[in-house]
Amino acid sequence: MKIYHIDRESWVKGLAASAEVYQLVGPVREKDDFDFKVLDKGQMPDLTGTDTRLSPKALVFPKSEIMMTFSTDPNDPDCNIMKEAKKEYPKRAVIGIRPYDARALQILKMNYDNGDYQDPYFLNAYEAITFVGLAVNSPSSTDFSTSCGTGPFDEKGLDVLLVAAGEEGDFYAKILTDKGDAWAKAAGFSKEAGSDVSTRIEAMKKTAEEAISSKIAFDKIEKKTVLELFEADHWENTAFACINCGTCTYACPTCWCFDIQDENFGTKGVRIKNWDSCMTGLFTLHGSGHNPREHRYQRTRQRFMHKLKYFADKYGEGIMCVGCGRCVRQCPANIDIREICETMNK
Amino acid sequence: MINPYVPYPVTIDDIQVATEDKSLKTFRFVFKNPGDEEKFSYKAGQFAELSIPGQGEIPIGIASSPTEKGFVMFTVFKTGKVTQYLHSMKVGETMGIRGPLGNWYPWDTLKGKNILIIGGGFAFTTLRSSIKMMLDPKNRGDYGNIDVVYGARTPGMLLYKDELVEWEKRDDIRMHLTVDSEAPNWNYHVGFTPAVTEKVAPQASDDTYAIVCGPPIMIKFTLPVLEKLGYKHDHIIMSLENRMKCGIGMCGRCNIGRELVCKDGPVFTLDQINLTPKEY
Amino acid sequence: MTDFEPKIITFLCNWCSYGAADLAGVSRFQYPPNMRVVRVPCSGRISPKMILAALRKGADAVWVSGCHPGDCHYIEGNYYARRKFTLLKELLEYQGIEPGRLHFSWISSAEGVKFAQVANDVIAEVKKLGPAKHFIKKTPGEIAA
Amino acid sequence: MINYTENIRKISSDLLKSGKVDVVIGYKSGTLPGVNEPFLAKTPEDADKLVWDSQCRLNLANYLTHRKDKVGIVAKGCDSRNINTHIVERRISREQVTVIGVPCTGMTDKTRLKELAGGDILTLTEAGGKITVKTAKGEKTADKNDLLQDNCIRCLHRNPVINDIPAADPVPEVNTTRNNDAIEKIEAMSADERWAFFDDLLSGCTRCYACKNACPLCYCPTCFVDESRPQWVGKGDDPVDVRTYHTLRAFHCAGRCTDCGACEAACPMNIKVRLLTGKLEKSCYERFGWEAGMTSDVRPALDTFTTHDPEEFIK
Repeated sequence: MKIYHIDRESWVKGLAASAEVYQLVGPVREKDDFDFKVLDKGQMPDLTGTDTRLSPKALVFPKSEIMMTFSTDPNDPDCNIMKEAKKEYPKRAVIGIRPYDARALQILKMNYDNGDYQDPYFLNAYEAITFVGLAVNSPSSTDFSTSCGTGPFDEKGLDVLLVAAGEEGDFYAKILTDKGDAWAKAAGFSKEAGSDVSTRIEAMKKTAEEAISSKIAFDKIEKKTVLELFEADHWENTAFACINCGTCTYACPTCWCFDIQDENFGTKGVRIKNWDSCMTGLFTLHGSGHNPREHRYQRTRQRFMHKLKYFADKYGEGIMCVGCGRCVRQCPANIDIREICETMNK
Repeated sequence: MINPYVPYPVTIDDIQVATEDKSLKTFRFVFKNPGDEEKFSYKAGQFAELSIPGQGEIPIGIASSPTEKGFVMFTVFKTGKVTQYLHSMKVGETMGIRGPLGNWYPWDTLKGKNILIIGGGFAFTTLRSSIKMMLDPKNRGDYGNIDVVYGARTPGMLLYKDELVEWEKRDDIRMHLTVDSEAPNWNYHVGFTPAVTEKVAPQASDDTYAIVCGPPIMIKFTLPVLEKLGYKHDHIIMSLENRMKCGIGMCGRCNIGRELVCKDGPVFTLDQINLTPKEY
Repeated sequence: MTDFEPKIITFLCNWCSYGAADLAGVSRFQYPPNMRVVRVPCSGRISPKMILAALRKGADAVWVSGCHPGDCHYIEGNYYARRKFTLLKELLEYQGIEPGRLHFSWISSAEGVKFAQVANDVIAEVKKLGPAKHFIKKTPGEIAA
Repeated sequence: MINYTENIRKISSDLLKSGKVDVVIGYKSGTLPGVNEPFLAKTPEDADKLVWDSQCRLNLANYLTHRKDKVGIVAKGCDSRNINTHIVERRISREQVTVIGVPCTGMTDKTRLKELAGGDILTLTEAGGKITVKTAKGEKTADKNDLLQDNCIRCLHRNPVINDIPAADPVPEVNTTRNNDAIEKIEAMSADERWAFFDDLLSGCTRCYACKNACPLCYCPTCFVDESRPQWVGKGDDPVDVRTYHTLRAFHCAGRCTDCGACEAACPMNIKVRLLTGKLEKSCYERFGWEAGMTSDVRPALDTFTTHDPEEFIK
């Protein structure tokens, strides 16, 4: 596929042109950090930050989403009958998503399309998006994405890979899919980059990957049995500091768990899908009062067993972590997945 | 794309108090839309989400048998927000059912085999479905001997009493009913389910499978009995319960290890369960 | 706002203010029907959760009435309540809830007249404020008529 | 700080060796610069991992709650007040706990450190009241006092109020005034401005509950957010639900909060939730003359009363 060279001016124009056809989404500086937002007309994505504080998963898996509506009015002929909420999925282009985050959304898709069932809320939103990723030239000190089957230039989940071209504000745009091609056309990008561009991108990729000093290994975890890892005697120590908040699960781009809640407003109501976290006791509490994960360390253990073992065993596609480092940076108690992985991998 | 979260609308067709303490009621539902019953085609051992708008959903084993047409049946223990509300509902009211969900007892494997069913308390629902299915004249020939050990605290706490009595009279099924202690007019076994199992269960063989469903305490004491009788772990079949929301393998809370109780289960062999963390 | 009839969730202690409301009724002291009365065993039983629940569902004001200090059926329930309400009122007003949305009173079962008076005062004050603006959980657009 | 660390290690090791305690709750060095991790030392060897510096932001009293054993605990002024509260509320018995008191000169604010660095912090060093952070771009140094958490800036009790084995000599108390400018600024706004202010303040909340889980006061077996009959608060991102959660959480801390700042330190969205608890702390002092956790034998403000408590607002 083609690689375009986009200078600063064409970039601004191109985004404006593509905004005629696509709803543009990009990182925006909010208060003291970056988050993905739908861009206003003329608003440019702020591509100066390394990572958004929350992952972009909310674009396909919102914090709270109305799934269905209902009436409980006995006079309504449709009383107590669930109706699918009307939803629109405008064509979207997500500008500046990091390659490992795009890979993370592919991991979410494995969960939401499991062969037997498809979650339409996730899939419709996902399919509507063209992922225009931005390669990471200067990885953060907590980035360990290359150990996780992805990396700063990973193309797996992307439709277009943007690479900062060196000159101020210029990009190379590597078109990876038809979807990506369509977006580039809508943006009017047409100037193909010079013949040495692939070599240049390859070199930048190598530099970026080499700049990543943080690594994890899970080769021994793969070989150990679930029970060996689960019953290991380190968990209470490993999890001691954990306060069982949902910070890691909500910041994580691959954490997919959710809750379903009904809310009533007079005789009408909605059924909502909300983010949920395996860190909470309520997550697994039985109606009888019995809780299979009653103790705090059991919940911490679940999170890491899921990411590093259960997922890996189930899908055979590596671990349920893309090494973005958000949980490491944001954890109030310094629970560090890299350290836990090392403990499990001994 | 079919939206797996949208329940089929059903009408409550019949409500029966199922136990003497009134903590369980049996609900019969009829599908409102013609065609939905066909889509809800299920096998014994599966469950469904009973869905009450404004209250929530609860996963409940299907108590009716696939051989029973025109309705589906569930027996529900009153415990949380949704079940409390369900117990207050009336015949004729509308609600939803989502399913069928999960796997079923391995009927293909069980063809031609002897079957020992061990049930306790109100976990008898999918077992009732199974017995009813196997006893159907069209199916009875597919299975060997059927032994049923079913125990409850008192005679009044046994589910589906009329049917139990009926089955008791048949010669193509051996019923071993028991209650925890002596009770007036009780002519069957007295004692806990594991002890009765030890007395009456058929010896293990390659052609004999045990299906165990009951409260944790019953399971805990029944498994050693089965082992003593020589039942191999791949011949012991169990149905697990965990907190669930989606029922379709997505919301992430019901896992035991990599298995999701809602989608990969609820039915597992003891062999499979032994490989997973005991988080149920 | 002249035809605005506020909804006021009124928590009345079973041992005093509830009796006062009764007495006001049988003695035909006039007070308008804006109150939705919830009878509680003691003003000390009232948790901030309950007051917020009323506001969240659109109450224009909440009024809690219990026994005079020293007269609590449970000896000291209303003393605890007094501290709780002090802090809750300050916390809610600090967040932008108008002072006229929260009312507290001590009314004994013999004070039917006081009950009618306070009721009228509360209603007049809330009428002046108009409908509640804050802390109401909004109906989502998907089902709003 | 080295002094503190050495003393804490020595005291902890001695306590563990003598059997006076079964475990010591303290901090060990974290995996990231500027972050320490709560740590349970079980052996004298473990005690050598204990550290103390200005990056010990969480409140270790939080880790005492369900313990049945004899516990040594490293505690700064605010933590010690929460240990008192735990004793008063019978979460732990006085006999069970040995407080290793740390006279505290304040903890650094994570966002202020980030601002100072202007990028990914690669190393952080602390010496002579100065903090130096190194990033890929270079080094920056600032006075620790300019980097303190808001609650530490206005701290009134830097020295532990319950202190079995002091880890160092007391530090001078530097504040005398209770003025809380941030709160007074809000109080001066109009009602609608105040409502809007808190809407904006809480708008980033993801309901991760780090604030409540980092708080030693939050130990109810079932939190109100998890109650279903009735359900007091929705679980989604509706702003009124978010507001309800924060209001009730703050209220549950009324008269018990020691302004340790763990909630703000824990918040991944950097929400200044102390603007709610701080108001209640202020009200408690103004109305009842109450300061939480100063002794281990007086019930907290809402669990006691006087017959002459103020009631000018009651009809």
